[in-house]
Amino acid sequence: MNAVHAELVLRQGDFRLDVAFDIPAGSVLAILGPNGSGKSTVLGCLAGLLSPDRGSIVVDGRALTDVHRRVLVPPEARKVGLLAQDPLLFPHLSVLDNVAFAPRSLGASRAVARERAVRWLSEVDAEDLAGRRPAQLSGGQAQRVAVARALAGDPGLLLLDEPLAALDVDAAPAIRGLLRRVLRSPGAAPAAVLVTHDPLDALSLADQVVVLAEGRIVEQGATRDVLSAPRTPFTARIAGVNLVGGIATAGGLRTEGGEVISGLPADDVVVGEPAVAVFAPAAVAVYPAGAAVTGSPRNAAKATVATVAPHGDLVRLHTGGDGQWAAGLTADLTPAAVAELALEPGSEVRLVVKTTMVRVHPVRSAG
Amino acid sequence: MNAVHAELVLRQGDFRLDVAFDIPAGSVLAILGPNGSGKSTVLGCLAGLLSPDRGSIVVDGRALTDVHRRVLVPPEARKVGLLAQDPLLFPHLSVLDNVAFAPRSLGASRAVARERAVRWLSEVDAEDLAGRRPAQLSGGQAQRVAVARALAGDPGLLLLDEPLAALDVDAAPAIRGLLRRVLRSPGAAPAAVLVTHDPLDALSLADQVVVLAEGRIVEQGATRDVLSAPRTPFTARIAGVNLVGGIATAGGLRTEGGEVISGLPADDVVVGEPAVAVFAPAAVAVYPAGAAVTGSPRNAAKATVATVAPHGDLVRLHTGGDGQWAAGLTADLTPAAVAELALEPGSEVRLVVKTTMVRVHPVRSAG
Amino acid sequence: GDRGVPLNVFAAASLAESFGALGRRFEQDNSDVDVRLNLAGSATLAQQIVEGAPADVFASANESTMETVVAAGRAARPAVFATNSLTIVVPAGNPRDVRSLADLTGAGLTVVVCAPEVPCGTATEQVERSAGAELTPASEEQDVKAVLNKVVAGEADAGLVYVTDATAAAGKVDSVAITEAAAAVNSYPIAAVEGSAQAEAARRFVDFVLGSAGREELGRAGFGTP
Amino acid sequence: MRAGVPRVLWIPAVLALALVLLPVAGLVVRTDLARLPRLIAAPAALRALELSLTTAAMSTVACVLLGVPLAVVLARTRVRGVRVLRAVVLLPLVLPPVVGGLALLYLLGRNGFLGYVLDVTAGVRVPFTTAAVVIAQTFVAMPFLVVSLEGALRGGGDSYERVAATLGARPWTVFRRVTVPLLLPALGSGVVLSFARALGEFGATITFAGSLEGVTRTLPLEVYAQSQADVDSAIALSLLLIVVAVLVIAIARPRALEGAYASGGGGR
Amino acid sequence: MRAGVPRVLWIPAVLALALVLLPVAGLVVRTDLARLPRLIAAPAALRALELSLTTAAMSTVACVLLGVPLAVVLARTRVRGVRVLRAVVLLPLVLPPVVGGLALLYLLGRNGFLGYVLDVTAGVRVPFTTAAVVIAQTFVAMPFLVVSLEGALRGGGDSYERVAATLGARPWTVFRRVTVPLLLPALGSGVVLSFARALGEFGATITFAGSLEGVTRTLPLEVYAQSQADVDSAIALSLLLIVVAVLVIAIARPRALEGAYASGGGGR
Ligand SMILES: Nc1ncnc2c1ncn2[C@@H]1O[C@H](COP(=O)(O)OP(=O)(O)OP(=O)(O)O)[C@@H](O)[C@H]1O
Ligand SMILES: Nc1ncnc2c1ncn2[C@@H]1O[C@H](COP(=O)(O)OP(=O)(O)OP(=O)(O)O)[C@@H](O)[C@H]1O
Ligand SMILES: [Mg+2]
Ligand SMILES: [Mg+2]
Repeated sequence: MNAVHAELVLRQGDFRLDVAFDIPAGSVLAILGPNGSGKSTVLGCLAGLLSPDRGSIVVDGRALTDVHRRVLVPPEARKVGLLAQDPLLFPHLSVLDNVAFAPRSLGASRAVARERAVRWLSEVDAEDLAGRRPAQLSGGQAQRVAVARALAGDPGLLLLDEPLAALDVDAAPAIRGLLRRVLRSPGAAPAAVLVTHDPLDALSLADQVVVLAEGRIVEQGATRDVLSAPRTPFTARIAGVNLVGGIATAGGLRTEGGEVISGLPADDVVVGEPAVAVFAPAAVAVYPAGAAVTGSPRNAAKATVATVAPHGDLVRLHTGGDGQWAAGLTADLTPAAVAELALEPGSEVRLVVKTTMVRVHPVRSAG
Repeated sequence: MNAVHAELVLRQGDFRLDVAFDIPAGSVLAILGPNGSGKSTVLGCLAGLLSPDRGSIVVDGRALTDVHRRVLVPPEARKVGLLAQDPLLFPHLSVLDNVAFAPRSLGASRAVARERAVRWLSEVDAEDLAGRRPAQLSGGQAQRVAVARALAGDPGLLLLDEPLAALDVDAAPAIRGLLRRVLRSPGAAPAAVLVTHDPLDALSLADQVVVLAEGRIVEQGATRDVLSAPRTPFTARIAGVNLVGGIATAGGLRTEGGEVISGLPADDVVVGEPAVAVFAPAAVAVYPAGAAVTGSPRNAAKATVATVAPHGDLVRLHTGGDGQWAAGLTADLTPAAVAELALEPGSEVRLVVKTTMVRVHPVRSAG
Repeated sequence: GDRGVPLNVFAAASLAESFGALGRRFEQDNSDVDVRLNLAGSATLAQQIVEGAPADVFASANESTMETVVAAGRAARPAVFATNSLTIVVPAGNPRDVRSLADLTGAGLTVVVCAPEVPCGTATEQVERSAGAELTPASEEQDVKAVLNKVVAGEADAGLVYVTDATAAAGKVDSVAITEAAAAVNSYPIAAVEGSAQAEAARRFVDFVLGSAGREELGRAGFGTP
Repeated sequence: MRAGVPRVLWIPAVLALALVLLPVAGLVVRTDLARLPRLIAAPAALRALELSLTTAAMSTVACVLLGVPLAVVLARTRVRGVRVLRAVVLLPLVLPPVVGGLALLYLLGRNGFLGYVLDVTAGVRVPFTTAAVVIAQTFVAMPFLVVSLEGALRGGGDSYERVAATLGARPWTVFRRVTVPLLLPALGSGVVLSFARALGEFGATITFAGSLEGVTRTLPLEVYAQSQADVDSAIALSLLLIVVAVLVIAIARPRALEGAYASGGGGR
Repeated sequence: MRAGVPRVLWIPAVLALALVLLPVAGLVVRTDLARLPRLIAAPAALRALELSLTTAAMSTVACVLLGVPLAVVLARTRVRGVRVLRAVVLLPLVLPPVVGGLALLYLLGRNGFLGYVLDVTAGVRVPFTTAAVVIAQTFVAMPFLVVSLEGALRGGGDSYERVAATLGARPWTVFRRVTVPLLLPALGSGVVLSFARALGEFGATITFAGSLEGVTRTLPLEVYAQSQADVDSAIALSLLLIVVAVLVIAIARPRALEGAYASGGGGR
């Protein structure tokens, strides 16, 4: 059963949104797309802040919006949590009371709500800001508090609009990890929609991806499929990475075929759980099939060149399938290298990837 | 002569800012630092929106702020342009009039101001939004308009607080390029201060870097020096890249020593101008000194291992100086690779870097 | 008429109707004059004249306010042109069967009178004293019209107002004559204002009010003659 | 740091202040200050003052309790006809107070539609009571509160209210915890306006409630009565009214109603 | 979509509306509607109406020209003593209008401090002219505008004004292009309040300007004069006043003063 089914048609001035998607129960949908493609508008519809001109939104079998049948459940009755693009913290409440707002609204006592607020604040590493007014926060601090506020309501459907914007290099992975924990907490995980410009967020948080352009869905599917084989130029620009699935090991990942890829595990990788190795086509070096691997790179595998095609100023190589992990990968090379190695479809090659260029991310079992 | 000299002490609640820095004439200073470290506060002081408790700000020999002498030039008389963290577009004005606001305020006629506004809007690729109200923009569209508005005033000192936040993968490089053009336009370039969390912004836009932590400067210097040899963990986390300077060529860069590094030139590289090749330590593969280079990677050079030290779960290698470009570089390897190659200080090695992992950026002649 | 020199007549508000008619008649006889009434409470008018208002004629609803104007040197030799006395008004049909002042002292009757500070209140006190009746009013109103309105609205069972007010409201209220009313006859003095730019026309108007035309109009409104 | 105020604005601002201050100053100058203490300390004056303060306070409370909801309904609902209702609220603003008093009398008086019902069913008669004073003052003062709040509500927009709804707050919670707190500065102004209007109320009160010392004779009524006999004492009483009102407003006006909240985080 | 209005709020809101509407309805019911057209069409009534509308419009303009700057100065400067000035502005609110009129008479009358100077130097005598009506109305109505604007100014904060300053706008430009436009919804309310107050002004006008037909006798004064003879015709005239005021306010109130701007970009 799908947790969320949405069909939305909405005009805003010249802009027309026309999308339909499903989110399977307990899974996370990432929405990617250029500025102004309608990502926030979709979240607005889901949250009940915008009323579509046509269409419906069904969550867990309950129609929240149904234009035809004149159903429009108000936002507060939707059990959604919206982290909007603008933090919009209540200026008159302390940080603590901002975060306690949702629990309070849902009926928790003052003490319980504050306790939960403190917990969420410490989750986003902002417990020392509890007594401040929003006007006394920096941009990144406000964003972290907004994340805590959206999570504190324990929503059944969590809507996150660029949750990691404005965060520094330490806070961003920490919050990403927090979101992962929340979105994958066994049993209690809410369905979620995540708007992001960062493919890494999509990879590490979402099962499904929808790519919007000018209000329409141009690409849709499992995160790994969409990101590893982008079919639109936009998706290719934000993604276009090599993904190899398997089971996490201490220093990397074991593929279904039993091969080992060594890579750097992300913080939240659990050994023995499903994981995916991610590396850029640019990081794949190509050697003649017979060359000895004598250097530092840990990962090397035989493959056959399937296609060779120009890709901007570079040449993009796809490898064919022969069972090894190096099958179905993409490598970006300079034309000079291609010429020198005389690469053409059918060439036998050896692909080499440095361990340090490979990130291993956990994936959802569903994915 | 320095364009800007600033010494600032300011308390805000528990937070205490205490910084001093100079910006040489016509150059760009990047401010890096974790959330809440005081970056926006510094910009606020420079813009005249905040009044420090102690200290002074001198721009082009003119004291804008001098607490001791009770000087506090109001914001409008400072010839600064501030792009704040929150776009804060005027809600009652159209996008066009928002951008035309600064020229109008500085005395341009309505027609001239609008004409300039249209030009700036097209620079940020938002000319089709000209007739909209800010409430009808998406987050990224609003950010682009805010950039145009800040630039349209032709300020003598440009203050940019995370100018590329909320932008999509196409818009971000485009705006980065625009800022480069503005900040380096010969003769007319304003001095600028750029707050960012992205080392690439700092590299491509700034000559100098200041790293703040808890209101204090913890690192300061030329961008390349600071980013390539970070002395604090925070800087190391956001930067820690290899940088090799030289003169841009068609497919890369020629070092002072006449060696050629092949890499992917950024959009705004001009052949024959100073440039820098940037690549991550993780992208550097290490081979025994005698190994033949038979594969796709274009860049290979001899070097001597100077130091070998653990770096998180990896091992970080520094190479010693023997005149080649491979001297003074950093490479991150797995412990397994280090063991297999028996690397230790003094080992002769061959460093290999794929062209596609090397980005070539223009640098300021001053840098 | 709109033509002619303006003659500013400052008249107590209770004279609104009579003086309106008198002014029109005067204009018919004197086409060179445009009578302009300034209607307000006597005290306000006196205050305005003392402060240098461009008044030509002052007609007051009581003698004490005229005295303040005379004392300030802005009027001389006032003459009484009308009198007024109190009467009881009750809602039409006299449902509580009020016959005399003494009937108003009974319990359960809502009576309103004027406050002692205003002329009709002073008169009320005098009448009470001479009748030996002590009223316990529900309200001491600031002017006689307020008293009348309360009775018209049926809010009060009885009120003490001037005969002229009762006359004006005839049909909506019944009046019950007070035998002791003679104890407090209120006199309305009129005078030309000193320093008036229209001294001659002002004198003519004063004479007109004091004359037969005045007596006729004022009598119609229920005023007594001096 | 605050945004600067254009210098030129000081010219009309000072003119405006002068328009307000000079007449009052003139009044003070003309007052026989030697007699002042005796006039002010008169028992009638003090009782009138006390009555004025209590009734004005009560009607201000009534204005807030009734007016805030009305303002929110007018500003936040998009039912057709709200525009008409908005105009209706203005009626008491324009009605000459005496006529307003008559209207109340016609409604709540013994023969009035509602007054008759009240009298017959509950034996309650409203006119000539202190309650009537409060009603008259509320009738006259409430529109000031409603109109000023409505302007603020529409000016402020409802983005925070929408955020609160997405956090699960039901409309009542949103109202209590978001709408009202954010409205406080405007509410402060509205309370001042309606308190001042109630305190100065004259025409409707005298017409509807009458004027009986200690029961319905508020200070403005006392002032008017005095002005008929003795202008100086009327002026003295007015000065008393002014001083008390300004003190009450300047002191009692809660600090909370003063400050504004800077706009959300990060936008420095 | 707008934020929902709590249902419970409808109860006090409807009560508030009833408090406003029922008395007026009662008034209408009691009016002798057959006589109405003749009463209203009387030349005196029409002249009074015309005078009322012109003077109220003029004094509203004066209120805006003087009051907006004063409100901005009060809300945006942090000179010591501003708190005192804020209280001073309230004076005319509290002053019984009759006493306010006296105060103006004492200032601008022939014997008054300023009136004497004006008379001697320029030969200008203010009282009992139409100008005096406008002055009296402005004196009484301006505080309503100032207080309501000040609340809105402080509630709104000054972040946009600061942004404007960083874009090189001098204070006057900021005022004209940012402060005032953002203030429009509150200004709309303030204008309505002061227009209504000016239109209904009685006490200060009759005292300071007198009640001369065609010159200073505005509709409320005409109502008073009529009420001396015939309460019914006074009520009819009041209804005329109400209808005209509501029409003027509902129709003339510019649309621009109605709408609010949603908060800045991106925050949907
Ligand atoms: N009220 C409106 N009137 C007209 N157009 C509007 C309105 N509101 C939004 N739009 C347009 O709708 C489109 C979708 O906006 P939306 O905010 O959903 O974009 P987004 O995908 O979230 O972009 P971003 O990445 O910049 O946040 C944009 O092109 C925007 O300009
Ligand atoms: N009014 C205030 N009162 C107390 N503390 C304040 C106030 N304003 C800002 N601060 C604190 O000052 C510090 C610096 O804030 P600033 O906005 O300069 O940070 P920043 O470096 O810009 O951070 P970010 O990357 O999150 O934007 C923060 O710790 C913030 O909490
Ligand atoms: Mg968006
Ligand atoms: Mg900041």
